[in-house]
Amino acid sequence: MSLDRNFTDEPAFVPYLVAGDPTYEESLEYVEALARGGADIVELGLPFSEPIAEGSTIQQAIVRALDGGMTPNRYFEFVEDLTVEVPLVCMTYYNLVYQYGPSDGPASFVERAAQAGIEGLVIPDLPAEEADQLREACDEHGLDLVFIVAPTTTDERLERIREQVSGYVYVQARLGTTGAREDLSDHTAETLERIGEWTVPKAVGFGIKTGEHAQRIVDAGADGIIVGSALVNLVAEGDDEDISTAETATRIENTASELKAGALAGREQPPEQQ
Amino acid sequence: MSLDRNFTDEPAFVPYLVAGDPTYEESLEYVEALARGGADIVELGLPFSEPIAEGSTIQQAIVRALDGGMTPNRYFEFVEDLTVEVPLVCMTYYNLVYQYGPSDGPASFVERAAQAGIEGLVIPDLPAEEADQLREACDEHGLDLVFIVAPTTTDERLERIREQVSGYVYVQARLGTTGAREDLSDHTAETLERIGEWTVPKAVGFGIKTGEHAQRIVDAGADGIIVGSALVNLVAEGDDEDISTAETATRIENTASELKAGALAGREQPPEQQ
Amino acid sequence: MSSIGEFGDYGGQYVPEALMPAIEELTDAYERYVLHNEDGFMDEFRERLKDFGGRPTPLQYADQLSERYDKDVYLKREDLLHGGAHKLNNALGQVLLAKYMGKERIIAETGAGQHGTATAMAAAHLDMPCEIYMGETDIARQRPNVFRMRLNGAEVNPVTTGRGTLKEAISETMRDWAATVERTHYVIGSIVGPAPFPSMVRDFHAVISEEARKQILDTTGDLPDSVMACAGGGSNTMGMFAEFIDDPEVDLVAVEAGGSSLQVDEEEGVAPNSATLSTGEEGVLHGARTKLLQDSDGQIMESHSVSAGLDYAGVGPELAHLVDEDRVIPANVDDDAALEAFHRLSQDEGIIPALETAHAFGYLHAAAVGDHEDNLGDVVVINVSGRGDKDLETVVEETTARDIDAGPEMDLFRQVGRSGGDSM
Amino acid sequence: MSSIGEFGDYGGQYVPEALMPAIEELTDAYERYVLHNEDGFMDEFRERLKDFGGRPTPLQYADQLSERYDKDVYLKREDLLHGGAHKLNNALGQVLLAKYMGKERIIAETGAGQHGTATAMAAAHLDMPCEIYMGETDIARQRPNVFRMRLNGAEVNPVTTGRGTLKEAISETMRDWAATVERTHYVIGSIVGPAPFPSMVRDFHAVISEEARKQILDTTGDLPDSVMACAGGGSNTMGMFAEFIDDPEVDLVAVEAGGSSLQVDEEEGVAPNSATLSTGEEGVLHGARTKLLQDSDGQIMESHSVSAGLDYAGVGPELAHLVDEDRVIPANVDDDAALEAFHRLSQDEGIIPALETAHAFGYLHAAAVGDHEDNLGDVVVINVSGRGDKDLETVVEETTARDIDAGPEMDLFRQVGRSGGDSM
Ligand SMILES: Cc1ncc(COP(=O)(O)O)c(C=O)c1O
Ligand SMILES: Cc1ncc(COP(=O)(O)O)c(C=O)c1O
Repeated sequence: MSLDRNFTDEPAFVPYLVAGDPTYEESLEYVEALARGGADIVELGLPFSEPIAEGSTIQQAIVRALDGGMTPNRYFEFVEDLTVEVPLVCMTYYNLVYQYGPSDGPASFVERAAQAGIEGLVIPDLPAEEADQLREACDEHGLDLVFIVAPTTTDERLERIREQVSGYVYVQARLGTTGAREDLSDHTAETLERIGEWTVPKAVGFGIKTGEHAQRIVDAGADGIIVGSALVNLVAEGDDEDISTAETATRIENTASELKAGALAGREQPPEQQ
Repeated sequence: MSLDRNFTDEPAFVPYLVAGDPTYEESLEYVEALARGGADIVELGLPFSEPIAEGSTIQQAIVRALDGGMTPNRYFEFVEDLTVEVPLVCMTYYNLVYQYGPSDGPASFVERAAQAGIEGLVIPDLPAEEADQLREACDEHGLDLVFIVAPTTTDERLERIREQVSGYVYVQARLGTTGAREDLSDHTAETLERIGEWTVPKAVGFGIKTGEHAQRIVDAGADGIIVGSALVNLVAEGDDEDISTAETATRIENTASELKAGALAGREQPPEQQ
Repeated sequence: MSSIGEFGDYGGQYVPEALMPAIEELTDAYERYVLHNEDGFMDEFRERLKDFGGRPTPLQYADQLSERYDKDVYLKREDLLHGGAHKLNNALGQVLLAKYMGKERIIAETGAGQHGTATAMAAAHLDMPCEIYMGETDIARQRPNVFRMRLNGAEVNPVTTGRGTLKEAISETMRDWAATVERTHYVIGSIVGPAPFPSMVRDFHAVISEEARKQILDTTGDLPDSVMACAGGGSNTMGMFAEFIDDPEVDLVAVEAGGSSLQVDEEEGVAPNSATLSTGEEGVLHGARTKLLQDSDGQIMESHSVSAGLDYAGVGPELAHLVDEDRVIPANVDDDAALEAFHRLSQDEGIIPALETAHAFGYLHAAAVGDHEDNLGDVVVINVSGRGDKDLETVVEETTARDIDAGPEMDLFRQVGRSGGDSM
Repeated sequence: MSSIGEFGDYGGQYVPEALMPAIEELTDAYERYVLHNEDGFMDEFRERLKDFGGRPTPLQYADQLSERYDKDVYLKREDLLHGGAHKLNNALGQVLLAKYMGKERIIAETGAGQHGTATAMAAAHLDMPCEIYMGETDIARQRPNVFRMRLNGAEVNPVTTGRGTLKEAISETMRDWAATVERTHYVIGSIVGPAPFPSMVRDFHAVISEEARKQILDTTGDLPDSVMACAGGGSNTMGMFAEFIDDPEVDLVAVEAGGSSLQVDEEEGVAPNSATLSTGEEGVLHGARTKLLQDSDGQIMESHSVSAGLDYAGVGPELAHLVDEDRVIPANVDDDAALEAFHRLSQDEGIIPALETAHAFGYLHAAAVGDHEDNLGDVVVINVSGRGDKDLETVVEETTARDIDAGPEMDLFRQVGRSGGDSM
């Protein structure tokens, strides 16, 4: 059973939060809020100390989660503590996957992830070339291995990624690190076209902030949208401004709903000005 | 008429002060005090901005005199204003001699000095090798040109100096710059011996502070003693501690008397412990 | 699995997909220009290293140290290179390569500021806009280098994440690169990062050992018994070792920062040292598999050293491999011993070394006075990787604070200097 | 009148008698060791200059300046010499000579601190105790150099007389020498002082033009149109000119500090410049007849320059003579123009020059953009007498205070740096 099942009927909404941000308990609430808000898959970040692909919003979330005591083992407990139905994808960096014991290499991590109920992995610092071992372990334990396709990815590399990818392909909307932006790059449509005939669903991420963004992206041909920083911002605000957990959870749920609605709208009709 | 006339009867006492230290008027008083105290010749410093041969005591005196407005022309007026009988020797650095107008070279300075009543010159930064021009001018105007003999002076150099010197020879008691010291170098006797057969009188300076020093130096064979810093110190104290000019003049006169007495004692009998 | 830039178990290319095309483009350029001297690239590089950089640098016999240790100690004087450290070899090579590749903008990270200043100088020399990322902690402790980068026209971007040292600066520079990769070249400052950087940076620095090997043969007629260099990322180290690797009779010693202790504080995630080769474990950081200072989960630890340029939790993959292969001997020297060695070299030889460099001399001392089994043999070549001008304030401060015997009294001049400085 | 060390009307030996024997001894040693290479002195000197000092220094084609001025501008890179300035040529020569002469102790004066650091380095290298006299004002504005001297094991004696700059430091060192002359050698830092210093210091620095003349001939096949150097005392200047003196087709330009104005304040005894060659009058200072900044009585004036190393009221007698003979063209550049030139060279060429050196580039600029009649011709060689690390704080401060256009924004880093520094 692959994650692609969640893209079949309607455009999928794939939100991201960092597990344990800002605390274990609050973070549980927020993930459940995502589910209530209509998430089709949740990308759940396992924080790594050197998140080289993240912009400052997610970097700070990672610092909060690490300060709150999040570790790989706590992360798996966290996943087990979640009561949501929606499939979970673990997003982290390769060193944490690689170090997880007892065996050398990524196998132990994948085994434990599968056992906790994780259905896929996204490892931003692991290009297709270096992924054979992890691919093998994922296959063995029935996990999808999601890869990112960037605006700069060459045709040759697309082929390599196509061979490795499963579950869905993460289409990076623009260059740079993660982070909510006002502008949306033109690269999206182009990239979607270049991988048009891939059978794996195409989820677009990096910089999607509003329902209207979501609508436009889906309209451009995406099978789903990935939203991280816009949601992480709500967690940060909740933490900074001493907003109650319940209130923040509500905000997260509402934003999730708006984004999901935007995605759905994208499939039905073109947005006004495009 | 040469300065050596002042060394004939008894050991000569040759005190030094900076003209215009700390003010023109006070300085006049102090020079007169020296005369009253028994000076046989007075070395009167014309202050130069870079007195490389002086220790800090005389350096500071020079700064005070310069700050008080002393210049070569004022200096000559100063000499003219003095009412003392004792012969005066001008001690300064060569640049002031050299620059004095209107003519190029040292002639104008010597002419003006002679006119003011100066009877000799000591130029510490003018070795015998560079002194031909000045020697000539001095001869023309009847001034003595005093040279310094140092503990390091070689036999060869002694000959060169002997050819140039007149009035008296300034025997530098020890290496270093001017300044009153507790210890007295052994070099004095040695140097005096080396120039024993010179006909010009031998005055020893550098570091003589007390009557007892003076006595020992004369006992070692000196024809005279030169004392600078010990007297300049009294001027400095007078200035620093707001002692009245009259009182400082008295102190200068007393110290001068003590030094003169020491010198006389040196000729008469050996000091106790030597 | 790709075999580009693999050193045994180490190396590889662990970077975001967005950067992979640039890495491939760079690999291609490296092969063409550097390895095959296409368009005379290497000729121009060598020419500029000579005229602008001041190569060759001398191999100097150290009279006083040789006498002190009863050995023949030779100093490879990279401190005389323009900018004051070996760093220019690499910076000039990469900026020139970026130019050949048609890039329009240079970015770089810096720890001690030496790589940043070298890059800023090279960029000014070759007329390329340049931005440098530097941790806040390092900015504070290497102020003269910050001024120098600015004076050379580079932007200096303070990095405030983490402890504000080299590790964070590298991460931040990678972020910039990910956003601007098409027109920007990232000049990595050591033999770290994804392939082809470790090989390329080594090749640019190999001129050090090319010269030194020839110089020592010309001087003594023989190879040395040991060759030593300090190691942060390991670029001066590999530069110094490269041409001796195939001389098995020559011991190669890489001296890392022992910091205040080799003990690790797992709780705080802090290693009070940067002794990666001696104490690190295999992992993946900043684009490569290599030895790392990490906790049991794989989180990277904050490293520590009195010397900003050694203060890094990783190390070049090739060096890690050579240590595993027993070709390179890993060693380390603590902060105090490095400071002592700093003063010893300054006073004995009239050469004020970088604090990084001082670590190599600290080990020379320890080995020569018998603190280690290895006594390094009779003829030792040490790489003086840089000069200490950038470290003056740190050394004065740390020498006083730690009461290092060898240091001269400085109080008078700290005062005078301070009041002079305050008039700014 | 003695003819030793006479340069036309200039030169001579105006020192206290106590020093004359030492001067004679030195003259003898100079003739034997330096002029006749007795005991292989010059061979050892050249060898140490090479291995310890880093000679030869390159002659670099300046790409950006050449383009900017539509001339071929070549840089003689004395900034790459160990210690960061030409000064080591002389310091090493004299300390080595002192050793050959059996002296046991070295003293020296310093203005910018470059001669002091060079002497301290040479003394450490040759294992000689060393004391440096430095004016208080200069100590405050050249703090890094004070640290460096101390680190090299030298004593630094602050001089508090006068305005506390080079002139006072020289006088004070002469006083020390007068007291200790038998076992002490005084390493004068420029081509000033009594004979044989001006000739000897020139000879030690002549290696600059020996190399440069050969290098430019090798590169272009021809002699340059102009050769330029800044001039304080004039040692880098004469070093750069020496081998070109007999090439009448080569213009030699000595650029002094114009300070804030060429106008003199006789009342205060202050010349707000150090333009001795352009505005000075013949006189006697520090052992030699030469051009001086003095008032009509012959009192020496306080000079001024933003650059401590040019801030001197005298100049080498040989240079004064060559100006009178019309062989050397005297020029000057004011503080602001020197600061601008400092930034231009830093940003255009990636070379941060000493503030002294920047004066030469200030004149290059003025001449090239047509501010002077002489446009220096098509091929210009400039001596980069030193690097600017010692001047960073001064430059940051003065650039901000004077609002020099060419300077980069520094406020952020002045803050960060300052707080870093304050933690000392
Ligand atoms: C002088 C010097 N030596 C050594 C190093 C360490 O770097 P690497 O190990 O790459 O040579 C640095 C880094 O800044 C440095 O400045
Ligand atoms: C770099 C540099 N250039 C020039 C000078 C001026 O000295 P000189 O005129 O003797 O070369 C100095 C003096 O300190 C200096 O440091």
